[in-house]
Amino acid sequence: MTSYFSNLPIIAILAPFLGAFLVGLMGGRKKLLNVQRSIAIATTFTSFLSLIYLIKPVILDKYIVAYWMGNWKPESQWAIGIGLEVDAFSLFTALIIAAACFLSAIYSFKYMEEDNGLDKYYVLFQLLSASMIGFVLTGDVFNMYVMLEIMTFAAIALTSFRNHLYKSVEAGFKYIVIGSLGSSFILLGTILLYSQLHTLNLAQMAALLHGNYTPVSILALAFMLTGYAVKAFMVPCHTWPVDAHMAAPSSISMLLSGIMSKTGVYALVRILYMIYQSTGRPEMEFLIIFWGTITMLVGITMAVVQTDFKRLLAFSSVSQIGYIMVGFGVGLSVNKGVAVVGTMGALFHMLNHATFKSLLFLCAGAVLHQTGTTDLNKLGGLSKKMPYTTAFFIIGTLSISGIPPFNGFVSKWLIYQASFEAGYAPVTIIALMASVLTLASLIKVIQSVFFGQLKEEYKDVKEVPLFMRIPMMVLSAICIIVGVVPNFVSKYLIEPAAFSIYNIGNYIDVMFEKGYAAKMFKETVSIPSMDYTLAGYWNPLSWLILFMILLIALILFFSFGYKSSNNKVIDDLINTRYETFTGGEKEDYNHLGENDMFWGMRQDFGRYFRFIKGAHSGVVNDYVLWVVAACAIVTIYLFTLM
Amino acid sequence: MKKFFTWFSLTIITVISIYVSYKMAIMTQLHPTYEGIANLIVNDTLQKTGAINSCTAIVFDFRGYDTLGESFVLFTAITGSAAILRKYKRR
Amino acid sequence: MKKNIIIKNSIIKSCANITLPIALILGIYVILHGHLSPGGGFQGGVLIAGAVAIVFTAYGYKEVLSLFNAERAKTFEDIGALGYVFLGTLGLIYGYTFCTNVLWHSTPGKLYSSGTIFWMNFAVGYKVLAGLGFLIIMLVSNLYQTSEYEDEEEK
Amino acid sequence: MLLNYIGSFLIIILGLYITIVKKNLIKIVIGMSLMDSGINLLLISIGFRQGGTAPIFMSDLKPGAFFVDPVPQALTLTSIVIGACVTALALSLVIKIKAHYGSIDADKVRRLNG
Repeated sequence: MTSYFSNLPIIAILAPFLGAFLVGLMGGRKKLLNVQRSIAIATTFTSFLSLIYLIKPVILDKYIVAYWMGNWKPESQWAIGIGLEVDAFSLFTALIIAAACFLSAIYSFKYMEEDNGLDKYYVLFQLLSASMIGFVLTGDVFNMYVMLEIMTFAAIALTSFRNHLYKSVEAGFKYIVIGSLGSSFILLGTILLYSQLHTLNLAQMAALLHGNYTPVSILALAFMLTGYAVKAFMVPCHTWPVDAHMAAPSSISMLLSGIMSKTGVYALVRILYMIYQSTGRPEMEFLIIFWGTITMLVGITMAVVQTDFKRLLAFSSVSQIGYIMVGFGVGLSVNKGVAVVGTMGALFHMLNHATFKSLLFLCAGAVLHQTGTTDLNKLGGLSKKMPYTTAFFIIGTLSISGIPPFNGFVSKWLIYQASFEAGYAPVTIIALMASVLTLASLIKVIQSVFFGQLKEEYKDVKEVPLFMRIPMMVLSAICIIVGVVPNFVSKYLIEPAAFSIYNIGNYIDVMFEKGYAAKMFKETVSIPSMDYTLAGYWNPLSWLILFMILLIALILFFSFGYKSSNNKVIDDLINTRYETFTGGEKEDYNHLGENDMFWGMRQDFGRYFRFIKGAHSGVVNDYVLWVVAACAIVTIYLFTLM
Repeated sequence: MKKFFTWFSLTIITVISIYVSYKMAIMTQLHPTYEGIANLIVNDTLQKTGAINSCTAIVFDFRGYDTLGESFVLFTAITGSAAILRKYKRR
Repeated sequence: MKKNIIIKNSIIKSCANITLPIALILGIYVILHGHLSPGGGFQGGVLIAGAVAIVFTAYGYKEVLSLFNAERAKTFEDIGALGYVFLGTLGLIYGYTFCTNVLWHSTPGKLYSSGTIFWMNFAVGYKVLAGLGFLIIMLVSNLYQTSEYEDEEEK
Repeated sequence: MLLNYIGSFLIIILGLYITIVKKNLIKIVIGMSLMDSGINLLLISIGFRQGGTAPIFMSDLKPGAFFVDPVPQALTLTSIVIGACVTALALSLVIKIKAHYGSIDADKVRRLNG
């Protein structure tokens, strides 16, 4: 209930910033390179540590840290300064971010040793980490925008860091066009809100906007939703991350996919749950669930047809964001018991996605570092040469596809349950399908990268050095531990975060004074009654059996699909891979890899796949058009229904 | 298809934004002077910060943390440009 | 290799000779009087960094390289940013929160008034002039490099 | 202020139109920059009040004079700097794209597709 004063949040934000300037001051001297690396590790660790010290007051004792910049406390109940506000949800996201940045800093120690200009890499890396932490800890809408811009620019520059590759530069350009379009939408929404409410503080906006919707604020909502959807990879705006993840160095892909998408999700949750207080609005619930489902479906179907390792992982990360958004969409439901399950599932999936997607990207980076390519058609049989990486990758695969002993199962189960109980049964079915397809697409990767026959040119490949293995080890340990003791994690991390999302009145009161929220809402704000009875009601063993049955059914489906299409007259003559199967062995060994594992399915749904692949045309203008069209559609939807 | 979507979305946004600007103009007419945080800031500038220019007082004092972020944006962009334009060499 | 991107003639040169000192002095004035008159650190810094652009337009690339040291400009930018962070941290040292306006406050209207605001203006101005100057030098120097890539595979 | 709001929205939409339709990468950057300008204009217009003066405590202020809203002006400063940064980064990327692809046509810069 009461606020809590602490300097730790600002230390967590400023440590990497200061580190960035120190590294910049050293310049590109080769002697100091190890010092620069150590500074990056030390500063990210400092911010992680200072956030860990906040766990006790914020998560266990349920205080909220309110920190007014420049000592400008609110006067006459108007927030004149900028305030940092750390509640359990912010701290939860910030902890994920800081931990991942720390692991990524360790990983870059060896991974980035072959590039030049490493001082710039570390400057940008620390700016990226600091701005992400600053983004989630702040309580001011405009400050969120500023931090978002630092984040975007640092991420763009890091995406194009290996600028001798054409793909890095192209991905960077697409990123900056679409990313700054999203940022412009966010700024537009922010200033429209300012014109109505004359404040920039998050808590005060929530207090003033309660029951006070006007066309101005609805247009602002549409712009902000689209803008943050760009940052969170929601579907019509998901085109930049795919290119960026593919082109960036893997230590950065990990941050982009595992962590930066979470900042977009965080902002969407803050907007929907806090500023606009849409809890209990069925139209908003439907919008978010529908959007999440589309994201899930398009992401995973695109992932199945990819032939590049990192691009496939990027598309699958788009589909995972769909799961998270479905969870948060259910969280807006009127039915409190179901809503809590949805929110908890989404929060749990945020944590889990950060761990297993980071793990998968680090494995991809390990393969890239040792072999020099991520093309699935060129790789093969690395399991004997890189046993640790193979093991970590299999752990990641099983987690992401929700196989019971691992962590993905817990969160996915919560989301299935929530969406089913909220009355969205088709969404549950699509989510199950997407989960199976995730497993399928990653099995394809395992098949064509780690198993199969070793190719000639990779005879001398070695296991990655220890510095790169440590982060992977930590992440896979987290995957297993969270999967084994989900109740512990859910009790001490997820439940406080979910509670703080719903406890708007307290969030506002802490920033201003006791009773301010009740005064503005013109009604008493009750502490939300959280009903956790539905959450965690599952039986892993029976679900394992069900999953086995599903898997067997899928295998049968694919084998039948393959046989039936084998007899068809194939109109797609350009597909030369077909010859591998009909015209004998093309290579001296039959390498059952690449896309051919799902050849039958691709043939059966050929029209859909051709359409969706053609839609991702690679032209920047089209991608911009998608974002603008999404904005227009959201605008129409909100104006007709609100 | 592309043309249709272009004109459709741009028309929608234009129409709705003109409607919203109309509403905003009405809102501003209701309050001929500023209100909210601006009111307090203008009243307190001289006593509390000692800066004659309220705009600078906001930029460097009330919202000094934003300016910190802003200068970091510039720093990031410049370092980023330097990183992008550098000559790539392999060790 | 495009050598003559800008045609240098005497009109541009003499105009530059007149405008350059004015731009520099105006920039310094705007930075110093940020809390008293319209303007501030950013605006003044941009004005001063415009000097690089003026020198480039009038005298060409080689003169820019001989006058300005790009590496040093980069270092100065770091120093400016660190200075800003240090001024913000003064608030913590005095026992308030980050970015608090401490130091002395004399009569409003004097040059040395308004506490940290004056020094923050200075730090930001310094940072911006160094940073933007560096940016212009870098972009200009890229016009004179021809680099063709044959799109090698990774690594 | 109706005209200002509509005008700035139209500039934003013009910027969007340029980014969607024009195929030259430099023109796309110009479109983004135009959008930023539109947003800055909107921001300034939101702060404007009829009859207000610049927010500086001059000695020759008439009694009854009042300032325009200074907060959006401070925000505009940030927004302008960010717009300039977008342009700088995007242009340096265009330089690199030209070096790699030999072209700045958006239809040719599409090797990452599907």
